[in-house]
Amino acid sequence: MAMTIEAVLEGILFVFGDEGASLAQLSDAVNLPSETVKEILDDMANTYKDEKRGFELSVFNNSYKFISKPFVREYIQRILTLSKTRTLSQSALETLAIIAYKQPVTRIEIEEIRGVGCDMMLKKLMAQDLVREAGRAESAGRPILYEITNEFLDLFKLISLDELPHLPQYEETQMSEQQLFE
Amino acid sequence: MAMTIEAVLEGILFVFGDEGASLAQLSDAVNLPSETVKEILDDMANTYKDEKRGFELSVFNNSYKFISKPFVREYIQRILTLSKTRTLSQSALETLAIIAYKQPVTRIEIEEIRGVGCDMMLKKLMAQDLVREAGRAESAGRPILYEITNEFLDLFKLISLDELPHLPQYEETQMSEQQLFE
Amino acid sequence: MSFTVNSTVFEGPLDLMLHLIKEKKLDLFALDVDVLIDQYIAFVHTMEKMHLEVASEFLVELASLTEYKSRKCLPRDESNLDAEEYQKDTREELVRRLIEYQKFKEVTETLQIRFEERSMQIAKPIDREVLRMAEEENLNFLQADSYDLIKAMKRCLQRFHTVSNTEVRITQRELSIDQRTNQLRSIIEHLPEPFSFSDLTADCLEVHLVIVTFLAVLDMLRIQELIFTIEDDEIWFRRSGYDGYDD
Repeated sequence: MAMTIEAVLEGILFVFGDEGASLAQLSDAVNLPSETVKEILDDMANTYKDEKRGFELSVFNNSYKFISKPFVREYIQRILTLSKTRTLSQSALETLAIIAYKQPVTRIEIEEIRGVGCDMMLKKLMAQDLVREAGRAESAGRPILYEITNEFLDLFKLISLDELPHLPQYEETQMSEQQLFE
Repeated sequence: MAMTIEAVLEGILFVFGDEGASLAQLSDAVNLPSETVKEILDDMANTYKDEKRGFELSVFNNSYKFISKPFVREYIQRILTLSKTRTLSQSALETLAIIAYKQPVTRIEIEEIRGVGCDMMLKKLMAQDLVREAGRAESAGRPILYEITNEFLDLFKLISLDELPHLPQYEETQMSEQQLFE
Repeated sequence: MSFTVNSTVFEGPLDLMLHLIKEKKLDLFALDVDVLIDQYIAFVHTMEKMHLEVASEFLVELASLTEYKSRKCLPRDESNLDAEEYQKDTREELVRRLIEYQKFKEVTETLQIRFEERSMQIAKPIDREVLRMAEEENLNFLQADSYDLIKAMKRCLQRFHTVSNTEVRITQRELSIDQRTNQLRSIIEHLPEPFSFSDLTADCLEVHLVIVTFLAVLDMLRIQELIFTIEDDEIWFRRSGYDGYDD
């Protein structure tokens, strides 16, 4: 049967489903340098943007997987009850945001910013595989450091942490506006 | 987002994976007569024959599903053999998880939840001392019951099974209670 | 003073303060700390009067703000600049914390949108074929923690959930033995021989379907499409090579 590298990569990613595959695994499988494979995957990702396609290629931290396009969900719900989508509380989101921007970060540092204890919350986020331990800080008591996981990147559609929206820097800008109008 | 009926059908079939969907379900979902949907699917089936595609549309008994093209299998095998991935142990983990959460449990019960046979897997897990037999069920045929071992607890750094993270359903209710009282 | 919100909606004292700043139209960047502190103290006291349970974080903050206020009321000792320093530091520190927290709250809104978008999108479960292939591989490297376990369990349940929903529709239509026989023929096509009865009922989630499957298998044995052997308490089937059709 005639086939191309694209077809092989598409086939692998299709079969692996929610497990996804890493760039390293994919290049091993097709025996090509990872740069080449990455280029092919980038091109593929573009072709899935076509309006005739029902799924797309999601990329995070050099891992790839196919996910359905957002509009598909409501059609599926007409024929099958989907399990409720995961929800994250405001406190969970805040804690995740702080870890993502400050990582690796200790519990105390998170609590200082939020102004509330977050021991339970950290445990919960770890159980959900959104946060993991990342060694210990050098400071007194050698507290545990936390960082976010690939699962986090996937859940927020981030290719990498560099993609996080910039933290607002309003001290300077707003301040100067303020001064202007004073 | 722009989309076509093809995209919706492709998306649904993608999510259903190896379960597939019947023509009746698909027509229900897109709210079109089954003849129309069948025509669209036939056209789609043709486009997947392209050498750039890694999977194709299989039709059986008015049931449709995507399956990877035959040449993909050897690449999958290569990934499984080459890289010691999480996927490799996925099977083992699923089987262990079901036993740990539902023990004592019969093979049939495990297979019902996993949807895959696990005769071989059980033998392997027993050979590794992670699972052991725990008598027989009272039900018809008196099937063998399985439970996890102390080695299992060791491997997962658990003191007892009570320490296992809560199952998602429980977590859901806990989360909402949590939100209420936070 | 009337409050339309209760304490449970606030993530903590800083969150409450940001709410008060917004509600009282104070300017976060040129903050009149004294007004904010009065508002905060009043709010927490009202919560207590209404016998609402006030989380300890709110009270800790209340204590330090009250201290700040009372020190300010003390007659000023001209020779001692410490008091003034203390007030300035406390004020600056409070504003700094509020601004820092506000930044994260703002960014959380963006994350929330991304999260909602992504949660509309579904990945397909891993192919059972891969799980089957993986089963052949060795397990010696099995390395995992309890979180891996719950992830595995979740995955199973999710798949189980999808299957049970599709199956419900099928069973509602009351599969006939003939229909099930046809289904079995396609199932058997993908099964390595010999296969067991449980392999044939792997997709059955209702007793009814198991019984229909059993009857269908009996029928397939009768027309010699399948042959069977018994080993280790398990009935094993093979295809006979005969296609089972009468004509």
